[in-house]
Amino acid sequence: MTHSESSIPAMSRSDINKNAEVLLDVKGLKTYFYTDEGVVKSVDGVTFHIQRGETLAVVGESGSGKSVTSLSIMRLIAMPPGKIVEGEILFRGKDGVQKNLVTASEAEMRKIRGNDISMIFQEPMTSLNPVYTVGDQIAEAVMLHQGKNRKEGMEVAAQMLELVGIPAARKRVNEYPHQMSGGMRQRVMIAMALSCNPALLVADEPTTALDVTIQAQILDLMRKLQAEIGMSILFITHNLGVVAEMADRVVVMYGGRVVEEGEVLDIFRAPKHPYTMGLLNSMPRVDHAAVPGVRKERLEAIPGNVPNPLNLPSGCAFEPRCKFAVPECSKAVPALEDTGAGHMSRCIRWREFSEVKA
Amino acid sequence: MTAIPAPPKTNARAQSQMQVAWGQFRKNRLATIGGIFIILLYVMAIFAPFIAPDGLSNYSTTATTRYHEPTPLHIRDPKTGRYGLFVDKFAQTMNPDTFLQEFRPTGERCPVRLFVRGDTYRILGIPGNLHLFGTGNPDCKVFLWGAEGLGRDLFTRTMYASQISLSIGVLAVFISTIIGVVMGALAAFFGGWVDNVINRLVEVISAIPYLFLLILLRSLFPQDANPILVLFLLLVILAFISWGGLARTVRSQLLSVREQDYVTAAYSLGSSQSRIMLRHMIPSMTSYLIVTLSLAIPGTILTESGLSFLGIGAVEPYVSWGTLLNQTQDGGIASITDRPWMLIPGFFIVFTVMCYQLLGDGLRDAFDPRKRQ
Amino acid sequence: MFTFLLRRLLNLLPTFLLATILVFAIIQLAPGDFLTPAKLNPGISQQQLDNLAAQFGLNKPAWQQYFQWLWNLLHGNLGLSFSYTQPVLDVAWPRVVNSIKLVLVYLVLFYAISIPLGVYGAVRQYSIGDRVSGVVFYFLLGFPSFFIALLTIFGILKLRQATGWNIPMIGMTSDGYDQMSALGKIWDTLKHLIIPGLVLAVGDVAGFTRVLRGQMLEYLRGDFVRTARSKGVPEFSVVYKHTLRNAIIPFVAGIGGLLPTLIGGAGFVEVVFAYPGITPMLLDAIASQDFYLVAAFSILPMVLLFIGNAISDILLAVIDPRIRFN
Amino acid sequence: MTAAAEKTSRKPLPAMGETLLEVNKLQKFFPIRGGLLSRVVANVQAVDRVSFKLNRGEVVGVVGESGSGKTVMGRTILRLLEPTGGQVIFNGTDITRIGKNELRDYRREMQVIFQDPFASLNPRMTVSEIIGEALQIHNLHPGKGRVDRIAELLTKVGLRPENMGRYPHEFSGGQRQRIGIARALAVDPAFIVADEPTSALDVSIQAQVVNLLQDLQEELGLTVLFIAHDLAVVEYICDRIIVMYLGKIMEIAPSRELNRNPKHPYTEALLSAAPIPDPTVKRQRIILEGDIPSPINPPSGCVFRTRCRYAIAECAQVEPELREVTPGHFKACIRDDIL
Amino acid sequence: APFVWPAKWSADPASAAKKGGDYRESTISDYKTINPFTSAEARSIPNYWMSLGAGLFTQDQTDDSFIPDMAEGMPVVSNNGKRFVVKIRQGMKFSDGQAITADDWVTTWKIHTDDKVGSNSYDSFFINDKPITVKKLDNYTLQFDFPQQSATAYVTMSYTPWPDHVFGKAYSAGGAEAVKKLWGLNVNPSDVVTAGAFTLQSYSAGQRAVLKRNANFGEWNKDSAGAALPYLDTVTLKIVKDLNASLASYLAGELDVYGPRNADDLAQIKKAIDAGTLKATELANVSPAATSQWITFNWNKADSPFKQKLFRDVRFRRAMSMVANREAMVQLALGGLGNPTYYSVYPVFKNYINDAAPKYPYNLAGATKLLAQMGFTKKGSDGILVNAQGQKLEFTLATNSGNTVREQLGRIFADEAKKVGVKVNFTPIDFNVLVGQLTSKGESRPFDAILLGLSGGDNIWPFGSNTVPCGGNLHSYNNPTKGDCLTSQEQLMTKLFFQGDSTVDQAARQKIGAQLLKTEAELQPVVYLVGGSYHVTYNNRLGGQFPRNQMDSYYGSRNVVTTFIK
Ligand SMILES: Nc1ncnc2c1ncn2[C@@H]1O[C@H](COP(=O)(O)OP(=O)(O)OP(=O)(O)O)[C@@H](O)[C@H]1O
Ligand SMILES: Nc1ncnc2c1ncn2[C@@H]1O[C@H](COP(=O)(O)OP(=O)(O)OP(=O)(O)O)[C@@H](O)[C@H]1O
Ligand SMILES: [Mg+2]
Ligand SMILES: [Mg+2]
Repeated sequence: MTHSESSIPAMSRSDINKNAEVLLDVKGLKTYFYTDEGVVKSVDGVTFHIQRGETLAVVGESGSGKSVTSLSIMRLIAMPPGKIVEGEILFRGKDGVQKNLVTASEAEMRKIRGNDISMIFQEPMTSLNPVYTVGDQIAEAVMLHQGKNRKEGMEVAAQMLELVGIPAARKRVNEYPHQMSGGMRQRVMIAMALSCNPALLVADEPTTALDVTIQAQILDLMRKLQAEIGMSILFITHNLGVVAEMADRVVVMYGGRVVEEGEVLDIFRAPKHPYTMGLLNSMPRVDHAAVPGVRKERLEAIPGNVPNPLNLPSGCAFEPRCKFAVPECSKAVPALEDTGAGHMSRCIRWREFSEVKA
Repeated sequence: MTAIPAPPKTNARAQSQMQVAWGQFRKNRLATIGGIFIILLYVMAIFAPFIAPDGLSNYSTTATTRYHEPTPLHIRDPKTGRYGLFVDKFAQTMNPDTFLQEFRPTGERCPVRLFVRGDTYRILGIPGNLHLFGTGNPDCKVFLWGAEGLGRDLFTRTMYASQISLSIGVLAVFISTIIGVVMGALAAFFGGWVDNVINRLVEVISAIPYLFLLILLRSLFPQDANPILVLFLLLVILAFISWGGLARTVRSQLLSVREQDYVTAAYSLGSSQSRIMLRHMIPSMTSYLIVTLSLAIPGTILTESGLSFLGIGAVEPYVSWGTLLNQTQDGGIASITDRPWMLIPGFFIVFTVMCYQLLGDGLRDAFDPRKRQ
Repeated sequence: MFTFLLRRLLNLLPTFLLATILVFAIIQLAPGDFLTPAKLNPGISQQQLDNLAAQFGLNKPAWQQYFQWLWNLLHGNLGLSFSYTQPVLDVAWPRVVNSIKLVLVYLVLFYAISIPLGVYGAVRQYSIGDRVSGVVFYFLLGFPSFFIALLTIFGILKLRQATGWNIPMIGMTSDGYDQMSALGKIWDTLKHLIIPGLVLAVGDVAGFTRVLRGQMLEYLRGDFVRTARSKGVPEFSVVYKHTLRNAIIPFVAGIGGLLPTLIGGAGFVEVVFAYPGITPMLLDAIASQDFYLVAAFSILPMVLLFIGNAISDILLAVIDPRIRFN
Repeated sequence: MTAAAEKTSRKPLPAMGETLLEVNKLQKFFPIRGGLLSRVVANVQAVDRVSFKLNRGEVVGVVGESGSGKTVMGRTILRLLEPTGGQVIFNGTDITRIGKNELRDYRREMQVIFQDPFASLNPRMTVSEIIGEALQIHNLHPGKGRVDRIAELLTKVGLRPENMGRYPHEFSGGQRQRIGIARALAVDPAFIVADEPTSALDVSIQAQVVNLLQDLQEELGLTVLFIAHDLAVVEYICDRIIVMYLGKIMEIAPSRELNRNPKHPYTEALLSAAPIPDPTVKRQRIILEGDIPSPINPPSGCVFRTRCRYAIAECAQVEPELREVTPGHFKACIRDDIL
Repeated sequence: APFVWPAKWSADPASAAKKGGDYRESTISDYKTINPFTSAEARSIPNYWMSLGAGLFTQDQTDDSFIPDMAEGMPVVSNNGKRFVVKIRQGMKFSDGQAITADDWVTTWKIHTDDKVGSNSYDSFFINDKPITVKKLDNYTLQFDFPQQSATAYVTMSYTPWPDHVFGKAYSAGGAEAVKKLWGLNVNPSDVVTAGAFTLQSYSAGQRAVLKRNANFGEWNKDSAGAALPYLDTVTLKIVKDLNASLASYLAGELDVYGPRNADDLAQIKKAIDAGTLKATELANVSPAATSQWITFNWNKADSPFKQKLFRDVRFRRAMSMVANREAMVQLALGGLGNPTYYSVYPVFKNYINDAAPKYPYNLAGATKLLAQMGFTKKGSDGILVNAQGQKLEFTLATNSGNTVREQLGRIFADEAKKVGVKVNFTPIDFNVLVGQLTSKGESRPFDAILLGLSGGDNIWPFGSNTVPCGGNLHSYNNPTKGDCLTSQEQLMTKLFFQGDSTVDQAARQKIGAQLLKTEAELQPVVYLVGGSYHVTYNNRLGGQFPRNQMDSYYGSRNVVTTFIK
């Protein structure tokens, strides 16, 4: 039983050096899928960067291209039907050399994967290979990247399991995924991802499939580990609550594009894109008890449906659902504009929103 | 009220499961080719008596044509210089030195014409005597693909054989599918001892070597029973044996469908068991069944040839590709070296099985929701 | 595991009894008996026929014969073969061993061909190789096995005549087998087994390969494969270590049922290749209505089914840890 | 309302605010078989002696972790699963005792909406067939009227009637959920079990469906048992909330009360675990260690004690009763000295 | 004194013979046992291979006469030709070195005649249920007592003696059961003892049996040059279930002999010989085969008086013989290699063929005439003859399914019959069913007509004991409950059969046979169709086969005892 204080990471948000080194720089990334029905422009010109030690959250609706972006970074897009058609992914690995992951060879990528950049996935139940022990699976990465033998690998695995707080870790390295609960498995995933001390951890909705209580455990753990290891995290989610707890900066995606980007406080306090606003408003909040009188009788929903990725509107992708839409919006894709202090928005009416929100 | 969300504008066509599958299927070129050839084969089978120049069992006891070579079709008569399709009349002698049947043109020529009158037949009950091609002369026939051991035209026999080979597989599989589905459904639906008994039954039947079962069962049928009916029943029995698997699959499939939310929804609406069975559970099997069927039919065609190998396949005066191939097999090496045309029925089996496999594969992919975006 | 196997055995008992009754019933219903061919022999008198019928117990009512047999069976006695006048087990056992040898070689060849092919088809989906191998093996699938066997024998004969190589054509061992060294014997048998084994295997490759390919495709898209890739695991390892072992699981579960059908299914090939396996003997036994021999061969699949299921349960537990714990 | 005519033939419902449904010591165990003879060796105690009342017109939420028995309870109440024990008294009738035919009549009164909008619609049926099936079974609106009724229902849930001829896979998740709702409404039920109807939906769509449900409930005076594992959603729509853990009820309270003033340690932990979409809020978080125990072999005494930070030795001995601590606020915890 | 194998039996001079080597042959069915008393197959290991050269007398294929083999000389005959006293050679030894004495014959006889043993030779020791007795006069003298004169006395006496010290011992200790337990397939070969030229070396299930020379055999069996027999070291008998496989094996040189079945086989072998890939000799049409194919009509059809009358009418049966297009049958079903047959005696038994017996060869006009005499003058719309009562001339003809040749014969027969307006419903059925029908007894037997074939029998009295006499199992056309004859011809044939069977003098017997044959041909109860030809082929590494003119389907092409490898 722990009653953890709201964990104060060693390197809290405010400590982040604004001029810290850029670890990953994604520029104009376009990843398309060529399907029978047509070209799915899943990621259509995404640009963002992550600094060393920072947590960047990517939020957005289902199908907005979050996973494809992360898989593009790992170069794990199935080809065919997928293809990175344009853009650069610049990454500075442990060796200090900046590489463009879009053009790196497959062998180079294999060296980076699991070693410099690790990834954890949404589904802890299916993301582990059911026929190997968790120890084996953790050790595999260690053996691959650190030239260790199996025995040493298993030793590291046990240590990692201990690190992520699995009780009786020495015993459990020899267990199989199905012997563990979802929360445990997600811990194993994290242990595996961290086993080679990566510079960047890509977490694609790591807690979406988990119960709130387990989610809390995992988020807590991730924060603790980040503080210890000092890696950067690219945190993908569509849960704004999680974003609020985890992120330093936030990238909001919609229809394969970044629609807003900024410091987490700015995004929540003064969103500059109608989609972000809609998202914030449609979130039911459990904490209103602490803020009496906020309760709304109805949620403020975003009308309409998530757009069909095959057939995105020609202008602003959010225009059909936007209550602020003006005819202008459907003319052309709005540019991602800096609204000041690194807060970017892809809305032509962003200037009006500071007032609206205030 | 929230704004009524617009239904997606694209994809506006209402597509049924079948339509979707059809769309997917058409994209698979090999499968489409397989399907087209299957259709052609069946058309061929239906019109076999018309396509064939001769009657099924016609041969001569005077001018014997045992293992007649394929007769070359000539278009120009070297003597008269006239043009027109014709064949030579051959005389057969056995070379006492090589023991081979030798055919020498007699010099007589018989014109091959289209739509000639000849042997009478019935197609779908309609009598006729018109043949696509032929000489119209019973003493001087076209042996497009040579002749078999009694001197009967192999082309004709192959055509007629397709009727049995192609229909018996379908019919037997069809019937056994019904048995399999009903058994599986009963087991799934009633569970308990019914399930147990059916499972045991399936096990028992599949535990007995099927060769043995077939050979013995064959001898149980009354002697005057129509041999085709007997063969057909045997294949059904055989299919039933091998379809213990089907019953099991149906059972487990139905059990899993029963757990689906939409079935629960139907219960909660007050559906009766039979309604759920008919409206929800059985239709959920259709795509699976179509695919399994398309793969089981060629299996039965092959099995029939196996039965012929054991001498319990189609018997005179009926022929199937299996029996024809078995004659080839009986001839041993001689069939390959001295009369390779006897291999043609085998080619039909291979071809049909292959087409069915391609078709089945295509269907499987087409019905597989995972293969679709 | 043990209770599990025991339960399987218990489950098998009613099946077994039913099957024997069925076999007995059919044999009794079938016209004629073991002595029918003797009736056609101009040299055998009725007196002699009666003697023989009494000898084999064929003059007793069917149910008595059945219970007698069942009783003997419970005492580990499968009865006496009429035509061999020997205990059935002595007569049938060498054939069973031979068939198992063939089936083992078949299995090895079959998996050696179809696994790489299925994997290749999944990894290089829709490549030329995938399509060509698909069509070729579909083609072979369409051949009745007995016919491929004949073509093969012809091919070998021609090859032998052309080259003089001593390629084994039929049978299971060469002349002078008895004089060979132990290793020589194994090698000689293996040489004889490869071709029929291959003939059996190629007919089945298509089916299995296709399913394996589908299964592989499914797993290759799976989450844990993505995890493996994200660890930087080399592609070969992704395919063979991570994917194949999972994809193969459903087939392992099916091995149990495979064994009995294989023994029967190897049949025609055994006949054409003059291989001394079960089927040639079974066909003889059926033709001569050598009842106890037939009965033994119908128990055999059940024994094999049990053994096969046990093997696949064990194999399954080896490759799929999820099975081990419940 | 078109269905008014039929309604008269049914047993009249109690007045608004009166007890419509009473669940009494309801139990649902799933046997686990094993051993040589496939005997029952253990039971999954999915729902164990839960009792509560629902008033007509009320929306009551059920929350709890995955595996806590929410779905099983919902389905057992509707007798989609046969209860192992206990009673479900609907409008004065114990529906756990009645025969199949009689039950069919009660099916009209009680409906269910499912979590998974993909699995709950038969992919082979069109929307009109799906909704029409309900009408067909109970022979409602025969003939031409049926199409009108379907159109009406579709409009009610915010879909265009033109979509009637389409198949489920042509709709988005939110739209599919609406179809499911229309199906449930088709027979004019008095009581609906909504089993996590929004948890498979996007946040932006979730709000739409929550709003729709709320509207319909108000408009039709429905009684709703709203199952969710997300307290935040439940909070918005429900009058009262039931908190479940390992097949047992831990706490029942009006939603505002529960949120502000949880009396059970489990509720407290659950509330604190939910992330708050506000980066400025800093709060103390209670991390529940470990996972929910197995329902096959639940802990003795209080089932929550193994993860409870207030647990004392006594908790292992006594199974706490669900008792009223303040008016309308029930909890199953022996300690009153906490919270 | 040793038995000297006549030089005239071999095409090669004894001086050409070499010792050693392996002779390879194949068999289609597996061996069932090594026990001579339970063995039932024709060419079984104990009763053929291990009995080679072991019998009191042996038949000389040049003149069908019997000459002494294990017997010292011809027997002393007394008691009106019913008692034979035979002196056996001294110094003969079994393969295990034990002396062969009279006891061995007596024991062997005893065991064969014990009905609990179930020996296949049981019948041959009885004549009309009356036993033949064998007595030991002294260690080297045997006395055979026959209940009556017998044409086949020499055959009967020439049974193979099996060691008393093996079987006699077991028999006196454990009776029939003990004997039956001996020498199963898994017997230890060193326990197998024989008087014949070869003894068992090894057997592997379903694959092959290997026999090795009996070293002691050579002590009392010499070739004309005085060398010990047999020449061969071993005989390998391969079990090859498929005839195509055996042909392939022969073509590949893995077998020394092969029995060509038909023109296809001959052509394949010829081709290989011509191409030089196989060094072998091929002799086609050596003699007619010792088999028959026939159609029998059922006279016992109380349930269908019309058919009963029909089948009992000799004109009908003659007409049916005229319908059989034997020429076409030879051409089509036998590929041109065969002969029409008209009698029950196989053509290879030339001595018993009576050319004076009537034949009813293919003659559709003749058939039509005969049928018209019977009242079948009109044809119905379907082309089938009907009589005045409107009864159709139609019957069912069955044969066993799976036999291609018979199926073709039946087909041709039915097709030809149609030409004269007789509808033959030809149906191949299960063999066992067919035999059941054929051998059934009663006033109403369950078939119309059956097409079947027989083989077996000898050239001493080539009429079957259960075929010719009324009441016999295979008196297939007329077998009422009591087994009575229906016609005077049958009575005559029955009489002639027993007369011939007990006529020892060959010429007299042949005369009786000729009369029997003529009676049978006139009655025409069974319509004989065609017979195949016997072909011989062997690998040129073999020597010692019979001269060409001695080869036939009865005696075969060689004696393995005098066969050698070049
Ligand atoms: N293999 C593929 N083939 C075709 N389209 C694809 C493929 N993978 C992804 N897409 C499309 O790319 C788009 C973006 O998908 P992505 O998985 O990145 O969404 P997401 O933001 O991660 O959504 P979620 O929150 O549901 O995980 C979707 O429209 C999806 O249909
Ligand atoms: N058919 C069944 N057989 C056996 N156990 C079952 C069955 N259905 C449910 N259970 C068990 O009952 C317990 C309660 O399950 P239930 O589905 O009600 O949980 P839940 O609260 O709805 O969870 P979730 O939030 O994941 O939907 C679980 O432990 C589950 O494993
Ligand atoms: Mg995603
Ligand atoms: Mg649930």
